[in-house]
Amino acid sequence: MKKFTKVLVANRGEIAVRIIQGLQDMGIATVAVYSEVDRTALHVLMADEAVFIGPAPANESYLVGDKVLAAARQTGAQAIHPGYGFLSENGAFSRQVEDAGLVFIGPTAEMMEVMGDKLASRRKMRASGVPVVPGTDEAVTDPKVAVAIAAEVGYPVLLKASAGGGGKGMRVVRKASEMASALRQTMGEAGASFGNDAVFVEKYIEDPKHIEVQVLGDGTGNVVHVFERECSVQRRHQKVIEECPSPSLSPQLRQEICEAAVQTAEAINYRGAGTVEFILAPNGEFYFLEMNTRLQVEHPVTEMVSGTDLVRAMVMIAQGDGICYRQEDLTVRGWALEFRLYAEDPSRNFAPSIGRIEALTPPQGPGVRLDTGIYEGFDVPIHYDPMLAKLIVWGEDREQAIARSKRALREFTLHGPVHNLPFHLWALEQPAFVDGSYTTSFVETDFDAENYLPELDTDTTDALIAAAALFESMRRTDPGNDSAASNGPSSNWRFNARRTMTGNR
Amino acid sequence: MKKFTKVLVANRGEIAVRIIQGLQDMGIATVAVYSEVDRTALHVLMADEAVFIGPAPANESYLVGDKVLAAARQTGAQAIHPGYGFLSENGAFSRQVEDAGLVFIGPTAEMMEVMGDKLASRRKMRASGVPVVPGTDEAVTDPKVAVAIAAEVGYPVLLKASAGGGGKGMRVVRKASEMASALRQTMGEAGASFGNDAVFVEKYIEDPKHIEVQVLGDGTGNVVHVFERECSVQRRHQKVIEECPSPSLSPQLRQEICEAAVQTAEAINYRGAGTVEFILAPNGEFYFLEMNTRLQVEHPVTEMVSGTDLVRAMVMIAQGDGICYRQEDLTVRGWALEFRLYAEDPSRNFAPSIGRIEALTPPQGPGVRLDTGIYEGFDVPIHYDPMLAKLIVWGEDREQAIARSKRALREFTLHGPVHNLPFHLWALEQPAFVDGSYTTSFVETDFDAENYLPELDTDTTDALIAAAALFESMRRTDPGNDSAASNGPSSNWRFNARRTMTGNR
Amino acid sequence: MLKKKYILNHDDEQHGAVIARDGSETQVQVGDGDLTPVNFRSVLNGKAISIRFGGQLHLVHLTGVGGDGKVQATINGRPIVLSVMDELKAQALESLGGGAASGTIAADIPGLVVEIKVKPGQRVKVGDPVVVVEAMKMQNELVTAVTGTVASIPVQPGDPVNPGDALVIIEPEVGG
Amino acid sequence: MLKKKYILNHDDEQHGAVIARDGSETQVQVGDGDLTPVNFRSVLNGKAISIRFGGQLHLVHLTGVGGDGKVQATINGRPIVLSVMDELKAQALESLGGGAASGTIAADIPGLVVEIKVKPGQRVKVGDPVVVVEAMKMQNELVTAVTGTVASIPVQPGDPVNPGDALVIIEPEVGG
Repeated sequence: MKKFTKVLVANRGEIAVRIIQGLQDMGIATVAVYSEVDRTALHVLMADEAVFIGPAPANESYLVGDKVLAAARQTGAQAIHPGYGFLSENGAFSRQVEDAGLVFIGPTAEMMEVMGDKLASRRKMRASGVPVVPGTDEAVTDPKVAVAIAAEVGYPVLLKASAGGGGKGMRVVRKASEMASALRQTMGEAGASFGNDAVFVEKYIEDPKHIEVQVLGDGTGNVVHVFERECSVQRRHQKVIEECPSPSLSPQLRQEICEAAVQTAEAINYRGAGTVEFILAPNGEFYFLEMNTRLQVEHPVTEMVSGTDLVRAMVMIAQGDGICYRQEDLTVRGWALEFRLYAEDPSRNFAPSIGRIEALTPPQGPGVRLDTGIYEGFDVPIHYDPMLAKLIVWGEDREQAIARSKRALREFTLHGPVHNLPFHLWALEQPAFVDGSYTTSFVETDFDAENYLPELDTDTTDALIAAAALFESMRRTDPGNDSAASNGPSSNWRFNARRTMTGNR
Repeated sequence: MKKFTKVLVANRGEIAVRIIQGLQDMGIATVAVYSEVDRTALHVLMADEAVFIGPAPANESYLVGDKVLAAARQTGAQAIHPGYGFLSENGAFSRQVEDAGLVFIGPTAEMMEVMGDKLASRRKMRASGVPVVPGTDEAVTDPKVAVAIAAEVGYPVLLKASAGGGGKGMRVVRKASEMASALRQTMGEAGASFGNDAVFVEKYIEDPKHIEVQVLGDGTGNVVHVFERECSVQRRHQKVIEECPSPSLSPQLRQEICEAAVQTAEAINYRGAGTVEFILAPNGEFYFLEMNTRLQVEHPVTEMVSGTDLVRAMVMIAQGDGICYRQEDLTVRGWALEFRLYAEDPSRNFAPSIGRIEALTPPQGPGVRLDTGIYEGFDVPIHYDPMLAKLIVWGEDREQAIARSKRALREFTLHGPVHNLPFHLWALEQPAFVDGSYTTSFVETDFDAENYLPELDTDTTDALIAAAALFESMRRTDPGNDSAASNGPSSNWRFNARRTMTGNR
Repeated sequence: MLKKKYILNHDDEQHGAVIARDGSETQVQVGDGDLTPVNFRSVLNGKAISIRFGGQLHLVHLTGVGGDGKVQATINGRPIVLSVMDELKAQALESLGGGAASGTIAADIPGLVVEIKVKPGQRVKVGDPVVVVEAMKMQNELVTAVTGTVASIPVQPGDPVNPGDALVIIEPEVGG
Repeated sequence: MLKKKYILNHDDEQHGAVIARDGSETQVQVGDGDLTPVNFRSVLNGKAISIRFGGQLHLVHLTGVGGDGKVQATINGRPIVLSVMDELKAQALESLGGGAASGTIAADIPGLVVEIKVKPGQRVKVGDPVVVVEAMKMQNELVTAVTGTVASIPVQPGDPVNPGDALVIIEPEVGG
């Protein structure tokens, strides 16, 4: 296949920026698409071309396959990279792109569809010898059958909608007497939410860890894994901190879980970059959870420790160049942590925030990578995910990665929307995080929204008060330029400060 | 030895910032020192404490050992990291620090002194079996002796002051008839410049490559190397682009040269981080040039490919923890390039520039590291080296590192002083750079100051002209805020642009 | 000597600070402390102040947001929102009852009004939910900080609102 | 419709550009081209313009430096200094002889005057060195761009100078 010379990025925010950078690093021209409110978004500024695809709501722009495909045709792009979210796991879109003679940088529709159906993927995995959570592989409609299965696997059990996802369509059942009504409710919800009321029963694993494995497949059965990530720091079923490698795996367990992921991808002749998610039970057993058939938000931690470029790998597979890594050449070096920077308020149950980025100082120096979708002056729109950027920090070992992360988070200033940088600083101080024992219930159990911020010491408080008073005093005496003072030229600020910071000697 | 809890950084600019970051990454408190013009320099802002040490001229502040030592005592710092330049290779200062009961993070005065004397280090190296450039090991005063040596090693030869350095105190002699006057002049200059008129004769290697090897020693004879760097892109005898590994070495030559560096450091029981510099002749022979007994400007390229932290390694050695790496654990992964960002004008023979940093957009994303000493609004002082920052770019291979570097350099915006980012973009396009064949005469031979910038194509030129006219039109119509418009709030800018960038559909 | 007192509010705490200027020297008094010379510099294009306190250097990033002395600060990685105003203004505000909880429920983030849970004339108690605003697919229920009677409701379900927009106005009860 | 012509100078090239505004639409004419609608946005807090030209998007970083329409621009990693002024101002300057090379040798970087190579009354030719300024340990020799007679020398060796400071003023010869 010929090399791509122009690729359309069907996404927005930090992942669109990262993909554009990856394409630029390959010398490929880039096309962005944007909605009404994203006219000045960073991904638009960075692309070589940009096509307007509709109003702000995603279902009128970023989710409309026809518009995205038309933009690709209009600009002469040979391929479309979907990023994550939006159209990335939409089989119909993948098919539509291929039917139009363009290349979808990702798996086929069939691969997405088998992995999007929990019952189908369970059956497939069990047949391939990948451990799945004990339970049924068939939809259950009769409460008696459900009770019989529960008796076999042991309570508590989980009723799960086959078409569910993102924490929706699930219900925990702790005893037989609850089964009938729970099954009725779950089926009802599943039918209403997903148009498919198939529900099955599996053992409910309490307090697990979330471990996932990065894989790359060429579509003809060749698969390599690029090690695991641990993503157990979650709030509202969404990851906030990820790390690579996982602090929870012995070398043997790592090998087993990575091999299970390869088996999973091989079972469907997977093509592209994908992530096989597992839950790791407190007893050390792990079970297949689902496969995400796309680039993952947290892919940079894998890149940092393995020295790979997953976007390049995806583009090369889509070009027909095969997998650019051999399993035996892939190694883990050091440790990487990723911190998702969300516009949200940790002290108010992580409620989303919004607004103009008034001030932004990104951290710099050794071990620091920032994948960002914002800039000073950008208005964060209300319509999309509140993730603004990702700070990824690499260290020679986990201890150094944690220490560097604290430094980088303290160097990082963001004014405007309320954000979760203080949450990350909190997490890095928690014993369960430091020793790696944290599970998916970490935030729920350990996070006290009212008191998570450490007291400032007296000197720091006094310095803050004095600085704020000085700031106000300078702002008010700044002649004729009241409101804009904070952005004004620094000469206005120095009127009598020039000689005040005298030395100690 | 006890762990340090507070360390003074006796430097300024990007290296002071990088060392402060490294100390923060170890949980060690930091003390900065600053001169009059550096009151608001970045290294001062980042440190926990800062001590004023005098007027702007370095010989009244950063070069005054007494003042730096007093600052360390006053703040209770247990050790001093000298960075590079300033006091870093000053044996008297190292001795003074140790005599005061503090720790100098670097080698002993004796090690610096033997390596600071070219004749002494030549003798030492020859005795240790490290290849040195053919020539004498003794000072020459008689032209007849010099002519005899030249006849033996072959013309051209180099007359070199034993105490010289930085490209000073050297003279090429191409035939016997030039020898007498050249020797007289070189001795005269050496006496006047260095207070030591010892001069020796060695073969002049034309068009060499500059290869250097990073070493770490524990002071008791244990030494590891952290591979080589190539630093042949130089202007005015100063490096501007460095890379690790070198594109010029076969695996065997790499092993030989790295072993020679280890031998060099072992010969003096070297302590700390050091760099052994070699010249590589066109015929593949390499020769010891000198050893820099300090952290090198270009150390980040080594860190990026070897996954090490050389500042941490230095601090640990100084603490008595020994070398934190075993030779067999050190490996090369990928390729790193460093671009020194100088405030200088490539089109005017790299004349230094100066001024306020008016606008600064650092590059972000995968593979990019920025070690910086500046920020928006900082006034670059006239008194020191014009290096502002270093952009370090890592790639899986040299090709990717070059492609990423182009992307990062294009993302990097700096307004204020004239700078050399366009020079770097030029270098990355040159055949001699791309194929790795460049030598230290690369800039002299290939760089055409008048015509090095590629022509802008018509569309780009038109876009630039239109944008500048639009900028001016908005600036002038911005009511009552004429001069500050470029920093003003964006609302002033949007008066009728909001609806103009309509889509193509 | 030019001397001015500032009142700072952060969460529920109030702090006083005096800034005194005399030619090139600046002195600061925080709370009950003494008026002492202070070493500080405005840096980062006026976006931060580097200040020496208790032997340490502190870099305080500061951004003026909106009017009324609202300031966003970051110190050592901790973002903090303060209000800062000079004493006269603070006193004027206090005499207007600005010190008490407000009877106006306003939007704090941009969003869509999804549901209004009260009617004009209805009596509400502190903590009662009054309106639901949706932003980024999250529903945020806003509660009243005063006890009183709903005076007016300037918005309707489906209205887009911006921060500061009044959503429900409550007439506080005397002593409420 | 509001229409205004701008004159841009870069190196020795001069370009004209017309900006026309009509309500919400902006049109631009570059050089001899047609007046055509332009898609552009001011971005990055007013520090850059994103503009569509020839099917491509160009991000042009722009900083106004000093007065007189001097603008620093960066496009695709290339920094460029331009002067931009409206036509009337450009014409006024030209009638004052601003179009010809200046007889004033000014400092272009801050530094120390090290040596003055001419004396008042001395005749100089284009390219003659007239003054040496040291900055960052580099000596920079400045030459005259006109032929003429040295009128005055406002500085002495040892003086610190800033960019724009006049160092040597030369009365150009007629036709020089």
